[in-house]
Amino acid sequence: MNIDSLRSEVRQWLADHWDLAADRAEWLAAVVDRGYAVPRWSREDFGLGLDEESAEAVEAEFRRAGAPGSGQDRTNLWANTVLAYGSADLRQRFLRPLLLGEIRMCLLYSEPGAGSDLAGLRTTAVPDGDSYRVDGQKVWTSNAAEADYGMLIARTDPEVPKHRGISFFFLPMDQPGVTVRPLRQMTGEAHFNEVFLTDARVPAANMLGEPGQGWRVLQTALAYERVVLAESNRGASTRHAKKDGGEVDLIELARRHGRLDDPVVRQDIARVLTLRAANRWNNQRAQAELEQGTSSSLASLGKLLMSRLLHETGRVQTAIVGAEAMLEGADHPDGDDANFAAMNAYFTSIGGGTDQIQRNIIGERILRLPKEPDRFRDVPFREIPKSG
Amino acid sequence: MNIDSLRSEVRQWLADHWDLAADRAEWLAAVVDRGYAVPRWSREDFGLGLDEESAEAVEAEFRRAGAPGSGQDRTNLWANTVLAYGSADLRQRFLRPLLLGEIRMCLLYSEPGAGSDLAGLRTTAVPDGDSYRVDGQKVWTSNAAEADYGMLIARTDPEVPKHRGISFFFLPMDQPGVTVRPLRQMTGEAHFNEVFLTDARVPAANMLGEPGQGWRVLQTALAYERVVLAESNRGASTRHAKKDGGEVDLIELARRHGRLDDPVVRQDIARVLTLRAANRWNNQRAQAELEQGTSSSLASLGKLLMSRLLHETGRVQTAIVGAEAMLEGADHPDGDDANFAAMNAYFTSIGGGTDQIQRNIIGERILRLPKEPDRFRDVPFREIPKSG
Amino acid sequence: MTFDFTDEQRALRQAVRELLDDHSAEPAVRAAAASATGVDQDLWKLLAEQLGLAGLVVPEGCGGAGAGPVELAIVLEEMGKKLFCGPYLSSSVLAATLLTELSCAEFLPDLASGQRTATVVFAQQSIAAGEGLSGEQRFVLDGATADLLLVVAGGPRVFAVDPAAGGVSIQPMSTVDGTRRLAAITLDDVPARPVGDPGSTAAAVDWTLRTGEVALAAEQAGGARAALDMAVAYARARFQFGRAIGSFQAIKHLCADLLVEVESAYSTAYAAAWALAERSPEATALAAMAQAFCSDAFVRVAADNIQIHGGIGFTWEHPAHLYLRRARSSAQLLGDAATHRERYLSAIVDQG
Amino acid sequence: MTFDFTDEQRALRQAVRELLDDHSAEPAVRAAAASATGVDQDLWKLLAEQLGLAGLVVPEGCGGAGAGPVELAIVLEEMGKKLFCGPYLSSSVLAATLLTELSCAEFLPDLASGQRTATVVFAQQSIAAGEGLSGEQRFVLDGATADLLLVVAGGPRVFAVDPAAGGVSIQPMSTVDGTRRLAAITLDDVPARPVGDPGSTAAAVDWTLRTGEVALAAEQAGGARAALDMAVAYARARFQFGRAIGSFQAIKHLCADLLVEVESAYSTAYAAAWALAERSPEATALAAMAQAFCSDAFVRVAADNIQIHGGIGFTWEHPAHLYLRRARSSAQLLGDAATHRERYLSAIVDQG
Repeated sequence: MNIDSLRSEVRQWLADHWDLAADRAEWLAAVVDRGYAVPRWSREDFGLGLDEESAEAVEAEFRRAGAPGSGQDRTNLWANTVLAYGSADLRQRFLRPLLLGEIRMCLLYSEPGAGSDLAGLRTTAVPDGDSYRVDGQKVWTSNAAEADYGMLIARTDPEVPKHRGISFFFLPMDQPGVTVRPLRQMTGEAHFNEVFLTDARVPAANMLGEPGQGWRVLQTALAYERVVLAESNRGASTRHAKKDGGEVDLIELARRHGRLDDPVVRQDIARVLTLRAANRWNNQRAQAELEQGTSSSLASLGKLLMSRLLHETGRVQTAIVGAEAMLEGADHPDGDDANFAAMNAYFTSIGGGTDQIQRNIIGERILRLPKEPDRFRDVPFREIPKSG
Repeated sequence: MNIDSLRSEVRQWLADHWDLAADRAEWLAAVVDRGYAVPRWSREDFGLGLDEESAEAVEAEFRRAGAPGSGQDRTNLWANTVLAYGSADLRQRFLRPLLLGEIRMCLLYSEPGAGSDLAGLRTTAVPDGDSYRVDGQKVWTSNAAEADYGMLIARTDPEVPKHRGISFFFLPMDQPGVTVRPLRQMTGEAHFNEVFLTDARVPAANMLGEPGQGWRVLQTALAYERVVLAESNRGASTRHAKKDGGEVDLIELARRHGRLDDPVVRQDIARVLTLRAANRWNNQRAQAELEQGTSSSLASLGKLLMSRLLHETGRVQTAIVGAEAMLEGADHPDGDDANFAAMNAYFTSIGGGTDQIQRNIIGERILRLPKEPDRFRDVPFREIPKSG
Repeated sequence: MTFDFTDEQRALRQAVRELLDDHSAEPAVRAAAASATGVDQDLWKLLAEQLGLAGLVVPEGCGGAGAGPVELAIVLEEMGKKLFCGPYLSSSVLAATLLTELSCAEFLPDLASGQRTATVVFAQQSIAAGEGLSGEQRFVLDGATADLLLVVAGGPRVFAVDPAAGGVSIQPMSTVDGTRRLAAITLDDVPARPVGDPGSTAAAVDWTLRTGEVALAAEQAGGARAALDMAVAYARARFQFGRAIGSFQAIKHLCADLLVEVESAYSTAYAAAWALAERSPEATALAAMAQAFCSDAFVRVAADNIQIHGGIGFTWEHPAHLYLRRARSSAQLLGDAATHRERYLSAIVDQG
Repeated sequence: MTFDFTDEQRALRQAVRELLDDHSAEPAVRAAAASATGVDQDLWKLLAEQLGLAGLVVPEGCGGAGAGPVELAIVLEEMGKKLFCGPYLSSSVLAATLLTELSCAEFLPDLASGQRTATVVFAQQSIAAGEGLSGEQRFVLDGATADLLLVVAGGPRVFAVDPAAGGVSIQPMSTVDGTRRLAAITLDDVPARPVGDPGSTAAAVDWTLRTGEVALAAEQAGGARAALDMAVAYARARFQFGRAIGSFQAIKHLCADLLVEVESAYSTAYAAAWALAERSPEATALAAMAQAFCSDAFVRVAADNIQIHGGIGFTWEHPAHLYLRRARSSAQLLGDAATHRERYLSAIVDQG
């Protein structure tokens, strides 16, 4: 089928079925059954086996209609991971419910002792009959309290080098061994949780990939997560949503505070607006390169530049509002915003890989500078020095 | 003898002997013979065996009178190194002439391949009868063309770890194996030289310390060099001497260029003047701590702050003079100064240990942060990877 | 300036440090910050009664220690390190200095003993001097807890106002830094007693502000030092990739740069304190310079401390953000860094 | 804006790159920089005759290629990478654009063929329009080598002046960047021919300046890219402590930050070029933004390139300083970054 007729077909189907008032579950079921949820996947896996261009056309029609549910073969982190590494049994049990949004998920990756060095994780999973016994602590988990399952990485073999002793599981969250505690951020918000795993259990059948292959599974999952992040490209917080795509209007802010005539403030504002524009254009270029199939080095820069932009924005907001930056709360929205911006910028410069780790990645993967020598590459995890 | 009578004695001696019009060589001979050149040294070594406080009193009287030649036990890098590590023969041959300034010296330390990693030097000294044969290249040598001897570090054993295979020599410069070529800096000036050593010879008797002990000798020499630098605390160039202790008067410059009313320029100037003041006060504190015998961590910071100050000064001079910063030469002194300042700042941020090395030192020696693991600590020099 | 302390000054620092180590540890600070008033009353009592710090700069004749700006800087630096919670800056620095400069003996003994506290309401622009005072002033330091308001009205003239008097309305402002409290004060035809000689008021107010700037600068320098110490300790103890993170240049070099900031902040603060102590003609310029530099330095160090800590530094439970909040609030309290830099430059340009 | 080039644009870049790789290597640049005129005449001929670049933006009817700002940016970016020496910016960009915008066909064929070069003397403030022109203008780009001076006098009006005419005095200025020449031009009652329609002159001059800003921004972006490439290559090849210095975070992280600068400079330059090509209402703002950002970025990258090189980068023999000189000179050529940032902000504030 050529693209144009595919396009008309999808358009017609949407015209026949899509209704803003439709029940979401029913609608998603219809999309999944029709194959539009994952058009690139094979027909055995709820897809249509379409090539990229055709699949893009299907997604475009859904976007045009404002209908959700398509393109999950790009954006559904959970389903993609199951498809890539799940056994036939796991695919059977999880794929369709994940596409329908019936199973809620969370990520059990980071640990208090394993942040930048994620592979240094210390949560253990020890075989015990048909299941594994899991002990350890995870952190920075969103939606932990609501999730049915967590994508868990845990150490199954401490006697091999750290990357090789990790396995990847779908851990049931609703069990006595799992305790969730909200984690309050320095901004006062609580978007994340700590998850304590004490004699928690996960069936051996819920392992994705082979034992010790978990790091590779994780890389796939992380790649899909980056796609999701790029799609949404939004901060963690909705508390301080701004007009104009979430960006504070510094000119208006300066005008309101009588600072728009201050030459120093004007230089500051111009710098921030320039960084914003550069970041936007860099992202456009990255998008264009990705669409042409050129691997884009620009995509990796975005997070670093965004971090700089957010910190700089917080600084300039503070400079503009002056004394009001000592205040917070709804009575002082501009001061509150300035403080939130300045503090929440660390969400980006630390979360999802610190700026420092990001510079390593850019230096090594894009600029091809050599890695630092790693003395522990071939050392069993058990023997690697750890925090006291 | 108590300090006061020592003081009177020196004062009287100076009154009797010091004459601004005196021949410098004769004067120095008199100072050396009297023991005032190196009052802390023992009487066998031209000194008076004085304690620190008494020696300081001698120096103070010389300073009062404006007479040179005293305190060389602190400031004469060459003589101190010979005293600390020279054999009886070397002390006999070199000490007195060095105190009299009869022997001119230069430093043969850095190499094109050994800058930050000075211990990675590749110049070799191979025993050959009563002497060593020296081959290699040195760089950043001041006064190489005028010098009688060079303090040379060279590798005498490539089969041991790098710090342990180095020896320290007084190399005669006036010989066919030594070729000196002026090295032009990016500013256009030429204060330094490259020194090519091709089958150069140094008597084995001219070695300071034992074979393989050169790194330790060097540390002593470098410590004295730092004292000298702290005494002089002057840049490499006299071409662009400024009033007020070599510091450009930014306020006057801004006034002259009609920029003193520009709020952005005013912030810039205030920042630079603050850094200058902070640097001055930090140095005062360091001096006070040293005088109290407390080891000063502040001294190490000075070079890093000076580097930042010089770069920042160059930037602000440029901002002030504007278009004239495109020009150089005597017809455009302010533009010329701005360019020289901006470029010559690298003399400080690179020379004598780059800012990066300086931050390592501060991090490790003052803040007690751990060193980076060095894979090659125990590896023979021959096996260490080197630049292509 | 030798940056050399007397034995008495060293002993003072030691005493303050010991008291605060015992009584201003993180739980105490968090409790004060979360309390209604932001004041740790027990600590205030100890400080006043045990060390006599409330009257540090109050003349001996009024029950104080008659100390000067250098002693003040020492105390504030130590307080800054521990995020001390209490009306020291408002009452023992600003109010005590103002009353002392105005040669007003009436309130000083009570301030010196710490039994009462006062704050200065700098309201030259917003409140006119007259029989009854009227007007509004926001951002009054410790305005909601002070027992006495010293209102600097236009003129300038200083008036003593009883916060409980009719026509006085005091509204606490919600501060981002719970350890530093501000209030909005509204006066509606409040009867007020003039304080001090009108002829010396302008100079007294000016000197009070300079003293406040230097005291705050010292506090900021102390806060910056503590934040750096925290960062360095973590960089030594935290292992990733089998190494202490402080062995990585990304962290090590950042810490080295921060040390330059911290030491320079200390230098500027104490240089200004000595200038003030000597009533040097440079004092005004140096106070502004110190206030600008220390504001930036503390904000930078407190902020980078969070980055060095990574995820844990982004949590509410970790104390890193307490220092950032204090740093951000201090950087605005007496005017922002750019304003002080401009004041500094104006001062030295005028001096020629 | 898609940042997507046509096949023709790609081919143009490739052709320029190959020519400059062959003829604008370091020795050629050093020779030109040390020469009397600063111009590599052989390269200029090749560029004009072989690639027709002298007439890139000259209308086809006047012997040019009729190309636009994006093509110009491509050419300038490649020239910036190789520190191209010649009157391209003065003659092929500024003069050609001005004459084109003034619809003045008279000189364009000669400029397009490269047989003659011209420069624009922006002298609105210093030279009054009249029968005979008198006044002085400094910092005239390639003023000492141009065959034709287009003097923008107050009004503005544009006059064609023969540099060999009586009353014209041209003094080369000693530039810190030998690859970029400037002259001081003095006119003493010089007979001059007005060029173009007075009614369209202001707009033409304005457009010429915007085009120059974008062309220069692209050149700076190219220079920054080349300086970073040099730094990265050295960081890979230079070993100290048994490791490539680029494996140390101090160098690696610096390079990563510089890459952000370089890519962002490219983005701002081409965004402005596209805006110009589309005659977008944003063009003025974006040209100013690009000029400000690219000035800072090139200076920063060229400067850090020297630091990354260490000692060897501080020598005259090493090419690193050639890029720093070019960067510093470019950052002032059409006004400094702060001025352009202010122009940018004014433009968008005015637009609302």
